[in-house]
Amino acid sequence: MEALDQLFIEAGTLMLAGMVFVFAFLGLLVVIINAVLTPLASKFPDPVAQSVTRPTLKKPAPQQGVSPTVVAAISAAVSQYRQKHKE
Amino acid sequence: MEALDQLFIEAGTLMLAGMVFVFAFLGLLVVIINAVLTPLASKFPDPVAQSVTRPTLKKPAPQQGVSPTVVAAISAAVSQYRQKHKE
Amino acid sequence: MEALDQLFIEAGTLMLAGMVFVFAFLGLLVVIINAVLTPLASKFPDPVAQSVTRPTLKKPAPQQGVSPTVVAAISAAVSQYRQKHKE
Amino acid sequence: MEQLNTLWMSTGLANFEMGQVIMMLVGCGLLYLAIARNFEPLLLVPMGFGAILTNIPLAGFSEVGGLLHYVYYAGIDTGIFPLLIFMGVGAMTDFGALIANPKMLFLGAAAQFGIFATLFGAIALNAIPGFEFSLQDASAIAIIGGADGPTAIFLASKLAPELLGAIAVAAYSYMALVPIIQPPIMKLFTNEEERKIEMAQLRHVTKFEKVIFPLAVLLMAIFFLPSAAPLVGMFCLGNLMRECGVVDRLSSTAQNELINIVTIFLGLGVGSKLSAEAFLNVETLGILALGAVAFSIGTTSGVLMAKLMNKLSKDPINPLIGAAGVSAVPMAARVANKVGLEANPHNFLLMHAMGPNVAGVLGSAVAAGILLALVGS
Amino acid sequence: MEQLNTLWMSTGLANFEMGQVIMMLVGCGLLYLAIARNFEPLLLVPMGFGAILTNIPLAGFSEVGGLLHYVYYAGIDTGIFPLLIFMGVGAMTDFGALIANPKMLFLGAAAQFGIFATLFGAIALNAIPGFEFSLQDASAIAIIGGADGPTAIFLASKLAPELLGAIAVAAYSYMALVPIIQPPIMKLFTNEEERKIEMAQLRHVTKFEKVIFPLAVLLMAIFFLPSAAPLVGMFCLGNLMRECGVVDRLSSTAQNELINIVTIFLGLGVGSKLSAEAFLNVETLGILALGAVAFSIGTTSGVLMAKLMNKLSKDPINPLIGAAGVSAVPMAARVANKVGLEANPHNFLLMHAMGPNVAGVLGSAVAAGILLALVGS
Amino acid sequence: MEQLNTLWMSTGLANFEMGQVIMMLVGCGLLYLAIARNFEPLLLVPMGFGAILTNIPLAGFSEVGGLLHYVYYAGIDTGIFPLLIFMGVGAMTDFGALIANPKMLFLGAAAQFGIFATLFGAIALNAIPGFEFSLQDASAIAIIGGADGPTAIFLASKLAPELLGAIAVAAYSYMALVPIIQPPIMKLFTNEEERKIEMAQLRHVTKFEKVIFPLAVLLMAIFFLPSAAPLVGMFCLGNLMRECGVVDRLSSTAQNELINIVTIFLGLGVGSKLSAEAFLNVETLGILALGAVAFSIGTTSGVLMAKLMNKLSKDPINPLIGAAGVSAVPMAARVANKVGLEANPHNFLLMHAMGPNVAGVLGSAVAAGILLALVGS
Ligand code: NA
Ligand code: NA
Ligand code: NA
Repeated sequence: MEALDQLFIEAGTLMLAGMVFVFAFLGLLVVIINAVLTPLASKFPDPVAQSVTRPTLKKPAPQQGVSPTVVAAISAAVSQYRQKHKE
Repeated sequence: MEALDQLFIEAGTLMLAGMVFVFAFLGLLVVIINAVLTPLASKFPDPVAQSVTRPTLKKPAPQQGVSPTVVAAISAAVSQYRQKHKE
Repeated sequence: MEALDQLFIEAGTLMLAGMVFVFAFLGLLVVIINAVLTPLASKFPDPVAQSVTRPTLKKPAPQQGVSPTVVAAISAAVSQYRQKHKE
Repeated sequence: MEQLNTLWMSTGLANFEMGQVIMMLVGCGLLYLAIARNFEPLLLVPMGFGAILTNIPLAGFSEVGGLLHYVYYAGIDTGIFPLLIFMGVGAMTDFGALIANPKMLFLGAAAQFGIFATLFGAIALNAIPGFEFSLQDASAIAIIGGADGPTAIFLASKLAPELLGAIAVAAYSYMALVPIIQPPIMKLFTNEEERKIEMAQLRHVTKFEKVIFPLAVLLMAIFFLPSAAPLVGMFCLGNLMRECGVVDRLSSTAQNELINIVTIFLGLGVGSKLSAEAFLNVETLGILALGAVAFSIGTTSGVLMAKLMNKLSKDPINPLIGAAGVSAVPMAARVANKVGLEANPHNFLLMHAMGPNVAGVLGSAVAAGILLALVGS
Repeated sequence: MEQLNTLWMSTGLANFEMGQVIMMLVGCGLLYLAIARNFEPLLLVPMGFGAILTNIPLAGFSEVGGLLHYVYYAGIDTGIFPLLIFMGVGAMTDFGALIANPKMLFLGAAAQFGIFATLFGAIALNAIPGFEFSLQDASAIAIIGGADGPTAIFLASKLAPELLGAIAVAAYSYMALVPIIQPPIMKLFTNEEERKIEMAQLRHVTKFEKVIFPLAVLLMAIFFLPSAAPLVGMFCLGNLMRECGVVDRLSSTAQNELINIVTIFLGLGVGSKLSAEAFLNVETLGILALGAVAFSIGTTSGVLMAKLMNKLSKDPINPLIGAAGVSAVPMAARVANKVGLEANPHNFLLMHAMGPNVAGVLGSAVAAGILLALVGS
Repeated sequence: MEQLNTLWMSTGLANFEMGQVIMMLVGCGLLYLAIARNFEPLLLVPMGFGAILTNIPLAGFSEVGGLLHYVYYAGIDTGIFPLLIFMGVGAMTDFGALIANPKMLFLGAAAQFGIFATLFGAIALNAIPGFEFSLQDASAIAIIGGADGPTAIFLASKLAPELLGAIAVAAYSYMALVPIIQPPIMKLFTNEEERKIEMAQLRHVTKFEKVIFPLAVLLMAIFFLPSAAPLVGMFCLGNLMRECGVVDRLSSTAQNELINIVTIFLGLGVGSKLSAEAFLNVETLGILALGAVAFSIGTTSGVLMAKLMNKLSKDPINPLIGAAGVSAVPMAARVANKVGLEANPHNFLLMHAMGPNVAGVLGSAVAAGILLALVGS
């Protein structure tokens, strides 16, 4: 076994080196994200999701002439139906 | 190889010891369930499931004014809808 | 290492033997399907699926007296309902 | 020309031995039973297929470097696959019916007489020339009477690996035959009045009881029968995962994907032991005969025990549910229910029969532990 | 100071070799193709990633004790992973279109000429200084023409493990390039009239036929080509589980969770063979060139065979479906359908092309078996 | 009589040692915490159960040939299980919040001071007679402060396998105790005003950024810390599979079935290290004490760093989210959110705390890599 003093010195060095390295590593990652990743990202935007907007346009249309009571009734029926047909 | 007689005796002992042990083991389990588990269980009842009762109270309400024909129509529509939108 | 000539001859033989064998194998499979499998199949027809026809008979019935607008409304309500109750 | 000869010598036709042909037909027979007759298909399909693969000349499936060789030595020789199956079965088992009516454990105990009587019978067969079963062999054969596939495979892999193929075939075949084997015996030992007996409804069992139960069973195995601890332990782990309510994703995986994967490999690995030398001999016939005897005796002793308990108990007990004590979950319980309905169309015994049914699983694991403790080297 | 030096010497920067950097770029290239170009991503994502991991200095992924070392030796060197993939592919394959029109098997046979011609080509490359392919190497390279990933990996792991990385890269890259490689060849060898040919609708295939078919294929492999039995056997097991209808949970696991798990590991393990010494040499260039040749010849011979059959058969056969005989399921069948639609907007060839497509899988498994039988040590 | 004696000698009762009884109670305690107190149940249920199984006398679960022996040596000693868990966790992790606000990485870095301070503390404990921690031991203990279960198990299996059981118990217990340990510390080092700080909404992060991010992290690990490459690599593979959008079926399997299967075995395998000799000693007490210290210091340094950054940054930063830098995903982020809501009912910090939270995972993997590089043999 090593003497305790020696171990203490090694542990202290390890603590110092370790924290410096962790900060350096993650700090460099911050730099990379800010300096490389984010600027690049503006050149590769997400594709516009067109399929998502269509159904929201479609759905309200047939709903116009329906009174709220009917919709409430329907919701209840649906609940009932799902309850029954649940396996 | 052992002589057949010797084997017979061993097999008989095994049969006897085995059945005694099986009955003792499972019998003791009966005792434990009756004497320990079940009495203890009354001190740890199942939590009352309140969330289950609420929806059943809620659902009937909006259903009041709806005629059975409408509900039948809705059920049919739901069936139809699910058929179509099934992937 | 073998001489290149020798390798060429072996590769050529392999090519020939391989293609003959592949054709023989798959050709024999054609014969087996035509001469054994398909004739046998007529003796083991698929069981008639009766359960599939029943629901289609049942569903149209209650739909008779319902106007298309109501069905449209219902479809919308169902969409809405599913949207809300999706987890 | 030489090339052609090499090609011919590398065909199966040029290398077949009669035993391999017969064993392939046995494999096809297992596939037929599984697919056309619905005999325990989850195990018999991969097992029958494994039997065919292992007997292909030159393919070397079960030789060093072959797929089935790896499967067998990694999963079955080590006992890992049966134990994982047991964990999955534990995760599928609901002990509610048994906890509500713990007396049913006696039915699960009584049905194990099928095992021990068959052990004696296997030794008795040694009187016939050609049979030379050791106590280990006899124990591994006898466990067929436990009507529990993974237990039988686990014990056979420990006590008599050379008989594993025949024992597994017998165990799964008779488990599939439960609806044919049991009813006549059940009717022979009961009268119409007994079969009509209706039983009191089972009480509600709390979550607390269901969580503690597997731990209590494990504790007893620890105290009294450590040799059964692998089987009982993995079974109880599965059951605890099921009931504790906080690891549902593990429980679901144990009863679905994991058990499915292991079942495929277990079937293939067991099938790889169906070689001609190991299967085509008089001992296999003896094993098949003893297996039928074991199931019959187990059914009989379960029914007789139930009749006795019906006499002694204040609550009526329908003797039919005693037959479910052999385990074969849930087939034996369904058979009890069906025979009960024939006698009394308003008598639904299914839930009552689940008690002895799962008790039989524990009973045969205990019996396996005893055999391991007393005859395992 | 010494600590700092230790830290520096433990960085990758201080230990990089040029070859490792290049191979990591190759890995990134595979990831790019997979993610941005959708080239067979299920295998190329883990494979490209494995290529990066295995070339990290000091990390020791592929040395004794490293993760990829275990993955490679447990799963690929033993052949287990490709065989499990094959079982899963079998469980995903519907032979209905082939059983309805068994003549399509000849197209699957003809397309294997890509394999055997490439074998000859690989030996011919030996005339160029720097190439020294043995018959084993040539066979492993030629199987790229089978357009079947797991078959290529299986054969390469048996005949030429040191070429495995390059062969897998070539096989999967060209499989992804099928929509680019095939159409010009298909148009070159057919005229407008031929591409417009419409084919008769396929008859209904019964469950009985679908259950017996994998068993018949296995039987033929047993009789005539036991060396193909591992590949054909596991494929037929998967297909039997799919069609028999009694083990749906096993079939589902084989086509989903099990094949997914194995695919991740197979990709990583194959990637671990992409080391600089094994990949950065003139042989890899030869393999890539030969792979392109193999696909082209396979496509050509499939189309020509279909033209011949169209002449001889009473039912019209669109020569385009011959190209699907190389397998690359279901990409090649889709390509045939697409090229057909260009010529005739009412001509849906997809179902007709599935016949030669799945026949091509059988064909290349048979070809692999022949190569194993004749040049495998 | 002899038979009876054999039977008695084969019971657990006749063979119990005190240490085994105590360790079984420890196992039961873990099960209690998992089931009744919901302490990290996914790992503690199999781990507690494994602790019970491994201490059963005569059952031999952890001896050569026993189930847990195979599980430990195949999965934990090799490092495979923790790495697969890490891949699954990677597939579950969304780095969006971190990419939107990369400064949060400094919080994840600061919280690792819990690890390195504890390392020093473990060596300091050697001043007390009875403790003799080597640097390896101290490092394995210190990683508890990383609040990351698989990282702790991976490092302990490499540096101090004999302490693995105690380290895993401490790591998972304190992770479960995060909602109890952290709030008082968070409140001690912040004032009401600071806790009320609201943060600016995070910007949208594109798919491109999410795909490149894991590759960038891997690249840095390759360059600067290859010893962290196994952990970081498998984590990034999982994350890449999640984000790339072309291998959803692999990603789904990695985060569900595969991680579930591995979790069951990892728990059992870690539990098998909870033997009396390894656990019942003064070192375990030291480990438990050091673990609590590690979590507290990590929380403190995270909060203080956040306070400092709040001073320096133009955008306000709520110091509470610094506590999430210890990882313990997603518990620590939820705790930050909860404490924030107490001070300001309109302050939803959850998304903001996810940044330091996932940064903490990277931070502790980096710390583990440093320890492996500097004290690993
Ligand atoms: Na039983
Ligand atoms: Na092919
Ligand atoms: Na951490």
